[in-house]
Amino acid sequence: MAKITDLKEAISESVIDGQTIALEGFTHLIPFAAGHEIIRQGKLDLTLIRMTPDIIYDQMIGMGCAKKLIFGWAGNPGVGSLHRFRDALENGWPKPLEIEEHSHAAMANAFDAGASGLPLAIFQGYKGVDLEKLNDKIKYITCPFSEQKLVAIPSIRPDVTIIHAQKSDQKGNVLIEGITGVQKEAVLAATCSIVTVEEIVEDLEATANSIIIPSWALNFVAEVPHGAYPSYAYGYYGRDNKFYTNWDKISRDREKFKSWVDINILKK
Amino acid sequence: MAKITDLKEAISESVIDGQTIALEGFTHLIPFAAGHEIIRQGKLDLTLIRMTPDIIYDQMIGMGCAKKLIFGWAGNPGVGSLHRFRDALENGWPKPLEIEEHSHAAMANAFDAGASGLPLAIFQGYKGVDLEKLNDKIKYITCPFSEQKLVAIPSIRPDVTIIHAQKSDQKGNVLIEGITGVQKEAVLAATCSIVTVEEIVEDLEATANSIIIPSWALNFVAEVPHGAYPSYAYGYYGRDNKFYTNWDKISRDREKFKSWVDINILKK
Amino acid sequence: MTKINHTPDEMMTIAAARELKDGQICFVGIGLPSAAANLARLSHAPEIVLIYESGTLDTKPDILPLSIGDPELSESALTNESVPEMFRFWLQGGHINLGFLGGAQIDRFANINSTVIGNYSEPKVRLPGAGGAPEIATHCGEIFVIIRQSKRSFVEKVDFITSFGHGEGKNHRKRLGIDTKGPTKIITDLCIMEPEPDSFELIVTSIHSGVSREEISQSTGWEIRFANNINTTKAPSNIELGALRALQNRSLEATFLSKN
Amino acid sequence: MTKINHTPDEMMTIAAARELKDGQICFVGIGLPSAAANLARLSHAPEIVLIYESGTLDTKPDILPLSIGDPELSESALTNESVPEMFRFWLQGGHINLGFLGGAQIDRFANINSTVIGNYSEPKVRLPGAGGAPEIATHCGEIFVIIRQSKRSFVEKVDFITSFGHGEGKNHRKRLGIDTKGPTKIITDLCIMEPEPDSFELIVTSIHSGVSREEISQSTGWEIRFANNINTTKAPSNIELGALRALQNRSLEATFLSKN
Repeated sequence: MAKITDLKEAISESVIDGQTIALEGFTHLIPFAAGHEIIRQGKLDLTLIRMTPDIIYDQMIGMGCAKKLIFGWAGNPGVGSLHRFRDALENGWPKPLEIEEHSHAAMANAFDAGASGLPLAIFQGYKGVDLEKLNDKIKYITCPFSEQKLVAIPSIRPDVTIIHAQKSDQKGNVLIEGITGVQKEAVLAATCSIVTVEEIVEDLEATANSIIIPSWALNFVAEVPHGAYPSYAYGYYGRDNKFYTNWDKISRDREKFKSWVDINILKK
Repeated sequence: MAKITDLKEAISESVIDGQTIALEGFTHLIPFAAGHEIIRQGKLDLTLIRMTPDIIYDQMIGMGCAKKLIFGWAGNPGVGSLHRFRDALENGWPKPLEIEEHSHAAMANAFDAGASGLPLAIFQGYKGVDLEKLNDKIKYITCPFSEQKLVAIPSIRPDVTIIHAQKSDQKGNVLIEGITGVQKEAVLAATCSIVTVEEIVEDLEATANSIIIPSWALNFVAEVPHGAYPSYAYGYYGRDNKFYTNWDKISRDREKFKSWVDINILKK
Repeated sequence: MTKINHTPDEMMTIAAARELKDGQICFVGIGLPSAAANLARLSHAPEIVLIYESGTLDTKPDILPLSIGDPELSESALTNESVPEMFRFWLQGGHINLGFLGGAQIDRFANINSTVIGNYSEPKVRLPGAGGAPEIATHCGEIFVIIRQSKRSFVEKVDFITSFGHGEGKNHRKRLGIDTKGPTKIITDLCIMEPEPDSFELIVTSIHSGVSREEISQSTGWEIRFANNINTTKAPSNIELGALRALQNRSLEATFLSKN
Repeated sequence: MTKINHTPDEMMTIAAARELKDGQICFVGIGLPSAAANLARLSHAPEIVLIYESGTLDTKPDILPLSIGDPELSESALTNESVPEMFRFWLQGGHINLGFLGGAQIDRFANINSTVIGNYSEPKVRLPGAGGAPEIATHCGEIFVIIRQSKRSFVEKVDFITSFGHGEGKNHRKRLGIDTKGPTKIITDLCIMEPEPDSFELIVTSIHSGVSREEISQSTGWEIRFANNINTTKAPSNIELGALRALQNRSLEATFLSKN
């Protein structure tokens, strides 16, 4: 059964320096508040996993939480670069960042395999591309029936997965709606999981096939209204595209970035 | 785009003697009406695939449509044996029936792999059991990362998959609700697919994550109210458990069975 | 002693229900396991989580379903998932504490046959087959088996291993790389058996009230042994019996007297 | 001739939109592909099916999304699926006719780089990376590329092959066991290129109205060749321009002037 608690406690009881952590949410329901709490608690040496790192990982990388990033597409969607990510990679600021790079198909399959208790995922992909030569996690198996060669990659098994969702009931059963990305898979693949929700309700008002992660498959649930902002929560609030666009300016400059974090994360 | 037509045409344009056919529906939404139409059209030499053959395959086997059955659990759920299946297997009546037997986990994974365009499925299973020695479709691969041995089975790729669903819109987009079994996977794994629906509506009244199979992934949609009876359609009618219980008596005796089919299928 | 006012099947179901603990995550099959699990849920284990293979997650039926996917299961579930998800995420993913199995035959090392009596290619009796059982038997934390006891069902060696129990005993599960416990309790209409530590041979650990050792020996196809510290399974209380009968009556009514 | 009243970007987007056929199943990326695909849907191809990587199936946005998973996409979709399903069932399953790709560099055999300028381990410019592109490039029936043309973007050899086009030309795709067509049209702000039969080298097949051969040659990092039967891409009509500008204006308004 999930423990229903506040965000501060959920993070401090789960996240340990040096762990492998996934904050998932594919453009939607990105757990910004939880990422900010990790920054506030000064966690270090994390291996961060995310299909699309987005602004939240730009902030965590810029604040020195990460030693490694495992990802598929590191950009500010529709806007441009993640400048803190690039500064870490290109200039080692504030510290060097190791990367492990995959395609999205690879990561989606690897999360799914992790959730399924499998040590590897197989799929058809990476044909003819350079990533295949650089990433030694990309291997092959041969289908014993068709003799086809298929890509094999290790499943993803984070120490902690954190996601944001619309609501939970009093028991901690969590309902997710809209674009769900790999959130469910990321939670089920993890050793420990935290879900922040917009609200804890009496009745989830779910339909027969609603996407619900049961309380007994979770570790912590914390009510954090607006916890996905500036990303969005379907049914609650929209995406602040203006913020995403402004982030480009804020993040280009180290000092501007630090003072933004100071005001908007550390002093909150 | 799916062609919206009647059941008779959907079957006669799709199902050819000798093909491999899956009628799916896991206890719920079993496409009985479609199975009956196959019987009426006198299709022969079919290889029938189904996780749980249930009464519909008992009827098709008893009427001699099948030369082979690929399955996981062949019983009348909660009642007992499928007598027509047993008569075919034990006595070759009305004709001998070849079988290929799997566990449910194997079949679910094989349908999923078929839908995913993969030649095989891998999973952890079949440990220590006799089925593993009898079914030569069960092979192994070794995970190149963990050195674990995993079961490999060929994906299921039916020539035709038939399912029943609650509703379709005018374009042929199909909505399924309640217990959905492997229906979506079975449709996507097939070369040709037919969906019978309770009704064709103006608006599916779907939610953000409703289970919808788009029209362009289907071949035929036919409106067949009560098409899952005596199985059930969530939101439309309940399961006729009495019929399931009575089937035991009807199906035990060859003559009783034939006269039941004559009245209830052939003359309909 | 009061006179016996329960059937052996009732004793079996109630004995099985008592073994279930609140909060457990259970993978439940149709028939006896379903009756025991729901009896537990409606009495001492209200927070037990019941999962059926049809994809109904955390379901709370008010009546016993006839099939594994009756509307009652679907409608009272927390949610309904696809069958591939059920097997991949929940079962293979290792979230289930306890699986319930039944069968036609069980042997001294708790291997189960639900496939065929006689030879596979020329069956004397063809049974339904494996269904979910082979993977339930290896992926759940532990397994309870509910099965009526007789010389025909409790055999020295099953005709066909549908679900692996303890194989040939000792560390056979470990040798196959299976890290779950397998069958830990066999609950019959006469007694409760458990695998003996080390040998993993089934021995009787609790005899149902009113049943004799002779009855058990004569209903077992091998020379069954009894634990040193043997218990007596308490007869069902009136409350237990009342709850079970009420559940069964309303299930029968709903299933066969409804107008559908 | 009338005077030019459109920008090169508008010409590119409209030229790309014209290539789309009604009823096609398209996998669409953000930016230029999304603008072209939605322009087509809102004009001559109302039944085109648009799929975005975020899991939004058959989506009908009224404004152009900024990200691949904006609310507008999610709310106007037939349904929203998980990302693993998107990649496994729809893309790898072979349901997509046409994929759209962009990139920072493209070479004479239509290989695309969106990963890095310079050396991978010591990048001059680190770009976002692969995302869905490598598998979109091989699983979709065919690929259209939309990219602004310059000597920096059209290079003899890309610094990094993020998505495989025609490799080193000829039957390179076949040799790798890829049975889809790969890039069939490259739509730029100057012209349309297509792989030449047999060699699979990109050649110019249509020059946008008002553009000269010299301009194209000077904006290409290799000695670009022109097809024998070369077309002129018609300038955008007022209707086309009006539709595109209306779409872009209401998108800008919704994205940046809304109060959220």
